[in-house]
Amino acid sequence: MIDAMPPIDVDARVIANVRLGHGYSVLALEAPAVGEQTAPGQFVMIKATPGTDPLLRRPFSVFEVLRDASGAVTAISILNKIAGRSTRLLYDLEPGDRVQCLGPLGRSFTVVGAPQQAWMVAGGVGLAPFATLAEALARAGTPATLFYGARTGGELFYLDYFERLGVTLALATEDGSRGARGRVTTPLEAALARLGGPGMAMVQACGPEPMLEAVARLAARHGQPSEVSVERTMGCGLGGCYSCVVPVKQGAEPPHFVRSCIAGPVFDGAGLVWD
Amino acid sequence: MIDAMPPIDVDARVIANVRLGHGYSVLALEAPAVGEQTAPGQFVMIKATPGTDPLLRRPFSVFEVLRDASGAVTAISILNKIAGRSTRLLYDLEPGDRVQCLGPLGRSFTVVGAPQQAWMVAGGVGLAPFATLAEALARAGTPATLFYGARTGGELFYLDYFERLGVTLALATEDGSRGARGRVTTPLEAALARLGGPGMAMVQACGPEPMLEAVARLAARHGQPSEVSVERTMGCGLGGCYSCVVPVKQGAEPPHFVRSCIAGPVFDGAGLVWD
Amino acid sequence: MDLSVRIGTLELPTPLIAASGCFGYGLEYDEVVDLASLGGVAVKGLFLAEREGHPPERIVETPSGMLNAIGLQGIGVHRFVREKLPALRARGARTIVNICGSTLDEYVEVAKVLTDADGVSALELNISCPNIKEGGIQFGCSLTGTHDVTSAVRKATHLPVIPKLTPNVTDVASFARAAEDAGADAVSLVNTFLAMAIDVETRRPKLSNVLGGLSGPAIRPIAVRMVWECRQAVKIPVIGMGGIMDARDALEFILAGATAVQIGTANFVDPFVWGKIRDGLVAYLDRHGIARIADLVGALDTTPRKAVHA
Amino acid sequence: MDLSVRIGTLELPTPLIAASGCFGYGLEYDEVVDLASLGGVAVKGLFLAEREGHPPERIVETPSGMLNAIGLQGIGVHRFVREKLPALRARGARTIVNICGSTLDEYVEVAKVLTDADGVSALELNISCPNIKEGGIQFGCSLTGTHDVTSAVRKATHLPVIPKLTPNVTDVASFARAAEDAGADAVSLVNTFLAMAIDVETRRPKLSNVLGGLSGPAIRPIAVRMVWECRQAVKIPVIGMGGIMDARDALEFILAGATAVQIGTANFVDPFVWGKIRDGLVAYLDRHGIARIADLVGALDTTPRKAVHA
Ligand SMILES: Cc1cc2nc3c(=O)[nH]c(=O)nc-3n(C[C@H](O)[C@H](O)[C@H](O)COP(=O)(O)OP(=O)(O)OC[C@H]3O[C@@H](n4cnc5c(N)ncnc54)[C@H](O)[C@@H]3O)c2cc1C
Ligand SMILES: Cc1cc2nc3c(=O)[nH]c(=O)nc-3n(C[C@H](O)[C@H](O)[C@H](O)COP(=O)(O)OP(=O)(O)OC[C@H]3O[C@@H](n4cnc5c(N)ncnc54)[C@H](O)[C@@H]3O)c2cc1C
Ligand SMILES: Cc1cc2nc3c(=O)[nH]c(=O)nc-3n(C[C@H](O)[C@H](O)[C@H](O)COP(=O)(O)O)c2cc1C
Ligand SMILES: Cc1cc2nc3c(=O)[nH]c(=O)nc-3n(C[C@H](O)[C@H](O)[C@H](O)COP(=O)(O)O)c2cc1C
Ligand code: FES
Ligand code: FES
Repeated sequence: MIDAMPPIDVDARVIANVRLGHGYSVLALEAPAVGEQTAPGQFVMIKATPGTDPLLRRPFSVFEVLRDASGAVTAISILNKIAGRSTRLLYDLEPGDRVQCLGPLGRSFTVVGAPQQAWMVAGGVGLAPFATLAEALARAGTPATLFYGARTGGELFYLDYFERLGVTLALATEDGSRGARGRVTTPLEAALARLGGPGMAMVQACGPEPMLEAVARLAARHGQPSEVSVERTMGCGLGGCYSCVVPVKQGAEPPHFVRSCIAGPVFDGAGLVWD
Repeated sequence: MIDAMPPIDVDARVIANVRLGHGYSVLALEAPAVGEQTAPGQFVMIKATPGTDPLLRRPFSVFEVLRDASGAVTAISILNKIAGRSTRLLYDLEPGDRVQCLGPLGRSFTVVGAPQQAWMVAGGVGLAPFATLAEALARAGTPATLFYGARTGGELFYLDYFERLGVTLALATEDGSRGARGRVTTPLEAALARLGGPGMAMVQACGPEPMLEAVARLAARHGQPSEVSVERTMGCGLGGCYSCVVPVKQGAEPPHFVRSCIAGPVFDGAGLVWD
Repeated sequence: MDLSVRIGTLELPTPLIAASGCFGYGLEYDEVVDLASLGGVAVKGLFLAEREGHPPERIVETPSGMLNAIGLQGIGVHRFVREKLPALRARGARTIVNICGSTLDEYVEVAKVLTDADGVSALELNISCPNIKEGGIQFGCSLTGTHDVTSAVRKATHLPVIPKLTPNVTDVASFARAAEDAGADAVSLVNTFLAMAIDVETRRPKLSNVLGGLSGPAIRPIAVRMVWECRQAVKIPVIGMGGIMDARDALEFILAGATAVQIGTANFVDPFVWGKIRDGLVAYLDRHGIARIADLVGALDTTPRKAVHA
Repeated sequence: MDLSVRIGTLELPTPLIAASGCFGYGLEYDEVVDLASLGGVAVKGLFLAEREGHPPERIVETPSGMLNAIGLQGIGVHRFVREKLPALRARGARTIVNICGSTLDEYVEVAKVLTDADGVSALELNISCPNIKEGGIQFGCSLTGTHDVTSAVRKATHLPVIPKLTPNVTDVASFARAAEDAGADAVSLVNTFLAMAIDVETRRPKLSNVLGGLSGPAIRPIAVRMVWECRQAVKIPVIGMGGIMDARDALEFILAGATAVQIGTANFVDPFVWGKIRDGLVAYLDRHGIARIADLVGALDTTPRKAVHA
């Protein structure tokens, strides 16, 4: 599904920047016009500082769309994890600072409806697109499960947020400190095996690419559709630079490089070619 | 006079940044080790932000050396005037921010003693080196006068500071809103004419180069020694790059380019060659 | 305030042109920019056939710049004419097609297809892509090669022909001269600087192609110098580019001798940069009481200042 | 952890050398750096006679870089030997003298004076200064010129001879080859990129010399590429430089093939950078379990990654 509205660029004031630990923070940006248009899984391109070093914006999923008591959109937030220079700069921002925020961009997740279930599969910071998806699913009354994996229990965030929305949680940690020990694909595979029949669950994943590949294969093997949100280095986010391509199947022909910023970041899991 | 101690580089916390208006601010930096060593007229090289844009440090006179009740040095301040990117970044700093501060650097003003008088001549932000010089003169019991010119009365700062030190003030503004109308050289010339004889006053100037030239010529014409602090673009502040040169007389030979960061910024006014 | 400039027979409403490879096929930006309001749109480099380009990583950021090794992924000239050109024409864009070739004949073939098509304003000859062996760089780094491609395409089309020069040469002005002698209507420069970046932790190149092209503000001072050299070497218009981020940067190129400028990397950083630069140019003309931006082309004053001393 | 490297007969305790023109005559930094702890000190370029250099403005900042047109102000080789060399020797500095000439004979003359002097570790031939007409660039931009200066100086001295190459050429590797053929013990690169900056408000160049040389992080990706190209072209050691700000940057050059590196602009930004980079190199060797930094020279792995798809 494509968002119809043109993206806008907001000189957004930082409203809050809550450090969650483990290099994660939730950065709230005063960009209501972006939030109003955002569909689950869409992203924004953010420039943390003016000047030319760092030069390029960085892509971030819209995490929350924040509303006031009246329900009017006041801001968006991103779930930021320190990976390098810009994410470090974002982590260090304080209320009152400003960033450039361009969006919403890209294709969003499908919001399926009952009786089909929505199974969200998140690895680490891949949780980001699912907060808004869970809200949309709740509004649609679609039964939803979140399979959520991290290195350790301390890196599992916003669990209450999803519980409040009636989302069933299936957790996994590599150190076994919370939920099943191992990868998130472990509980996912078990659940898929228990599932009645094909097409009963739409499996929607975001996280490291090896995880996306595993999830897509598992879903296919169990006859379930899947959507995966890929993370490729993005120079522009608008289709201008061809930096963000992923190989996509096209029938008999050899796979074809497709720009994930406009054809994605959300793709049909069955359509992607994995290494 | 050369400061004997090697310069040090301090990752200095911003203690305060008082905006004075007209693009001026007084930025207090927690760099006591620099302050303890600073002689009047010396400067520091400051990098306002990490990263490579802007790349180079910028030179600033040490304005105040700040002390606690016990008299121990706690910080230095600079009188910052917005001229471009780095001075803008410094103007926008808030307490808690950090800057790299290297110093003290360069040759300082001579602290003359009675019966000789010290005549300080400041144009605009050229006031900066005279706060510490006035203190040193007060300690030495040297009669001191500050000739201080600016575009308008609102740009004459820290007058009470100098009065408290017993400095006689002779002000000039181009719009006549405060003190004599016109350039600071107007009251200076009048005073030089009234002065008893040669050598009675050491004229010490800092400000735009045309002013420095005028002051040096006036002092010479009236048989008074002068010292001027020049402002040239500085890449390093330590004698490494040869960017900051000024032409200096050397007897019969043609004038010679001298590095103002180590041979200056304070020079004998009679020794410089003016355009 | 008159921002219009002429490139040969081509009349542009503003000197601001989208740089090839930094603006897709133009239509990607339909939502954020009025394509007709730009001086022109240089589309992604096209060969005769479709190309997949290099595998990721295709770009990496460097200090005040970026490296790219896209490898000229593209839909080929035939699909371009069928699928993109009509829409570009409909929007009133002045479309400059950046053409590539593995052989001299391919350049000519591509040029012919575009000449027969409707809605192409000019041909920019990409003889300077540093990222693929057969990307024409073998032409762009030799004077005869530059001359031969230019005159061959010149003979094949009535459209304005604009060879795009590589900065990876000792004397770029001689290449501008070779292009002019071969009948070019203008030259554009600079393409990217051949460069590389290494991930020291993995000890591998950051780009799958090992080498990439450096663009962005980092290269601007070199690009301005090269435009200035070309301005003095040829009579035909020079189109300047390399790290233009704002109106001040654009004016640097114009004063150095660029009749028009192209903007690439800046469009990634801010797709709304076009209006900002346009407004900045108008404000500058206003502030300096200049009626036509064309009067600023090459207006750099290099007469020595009063000597500091004898 | 062994940081030592060899440049021909020269044994350096670390690969970190102060770049010429960015460290005065070394003694300016006596207070902030232990000169003996550096791999070497390349002093400001010297002609036979004293030179006044260009009038200000001599430098201007650009995005992640700076332009300089100092014009090789200097005290001349005779005063250098009298006034600076003894103190450098006393401090145990490994002094690399960057020599300039307006003619081939002048290079030879300067080389002889330094060969007879006591305390010179090597001669770096500055055939690449972009800022003065007679600064040897006419040698540095021609293969025969590079060969001739190198072999002439080679014959005149037993000291290691290190031609310093300009990046303002089409094929820098061929210049490295010419230097090697002429008997150079090593090559160093890059010198600065010819560039310019314009003050658009006054419409004048920002530098009195109009043109200047670009240095700093902006040029690093191009410089790393050139070092990599030279590494593959010659057997003699390559000394790399261009925008090194930290240990990571230094390692990029070393992995690309630099046996030693020079640091210029970074020393302006932070005169205490030397200890920081040294510590960073040690930490890297430690982290990767490598005993000798020499083992990393040219260790870049360019074997293609697993293809993204067939
Ligand atoms: C559609 C999309 C949505 C994303 N959503 C989020 C999110 O919600 N929260 C979050 O923390 N991160 C998200 N990312 C990843 C985020 O964009 C990168 O972590 C960020 O760009 C790194 O920038 P940096 O300057 O901190 O790191 P850099 O200094 O640029 O690089 C440091 C490391 O990060 C890697 N990297 C650089 N750019 C990217 C990129 N675009 N994608 C992945 N890795 C990269 C580099 O290869 C390098 O290994 C998303 C990426 C995409 C493409
Ligand atoms: C010894 C010395 C002491 C100084 N003391 C002070 C002080 O106490 N307070 C203060 O506000 N300023 C002082 N200056 C001037 C200050 O260094 C410059 O204003 C500053 O470097 C401008 O940097 P920028 O990034 O803001 O401007 P840029 O963006 O670098 O340039 C903007 C304008 O400032 C000019 N400029 C750049 N560098 C210098 C320079 N080093 N000197 C003069 N003009 C320059 C440029 O030519 C340009 O016209 C001093 C300069 C020197 C040499
Ligand atoms: C991602 C990317 C792709 C590019 N593709 C092309 C291309 O296909 N053809 C071409 O002639 N130049 C191409 N260029 C070069 C630009 O058109 C331009 O010459 C260069 O980037 C310098 O301008 P800039 O600094 O404003 O980006 C490309 C540049 C980038 C960054
Ligand atoms: C101010 C300045 C002066 C320089 N003078 C010389 C010189 O005299 N001789 C020389 O060979 N290189 C000279 N260079 C070039 C440097 O030695 C070095 O090659 C270049 O700056 C790239 O390294 P960097 O990016 O680390 O500065 C100079 C560079 C600068 C910035
Ligand atoms: S990020 Fe530029 S095309 Fe996708
Ligand atoms: S500022 Fe570098 S020599 Fe004076």
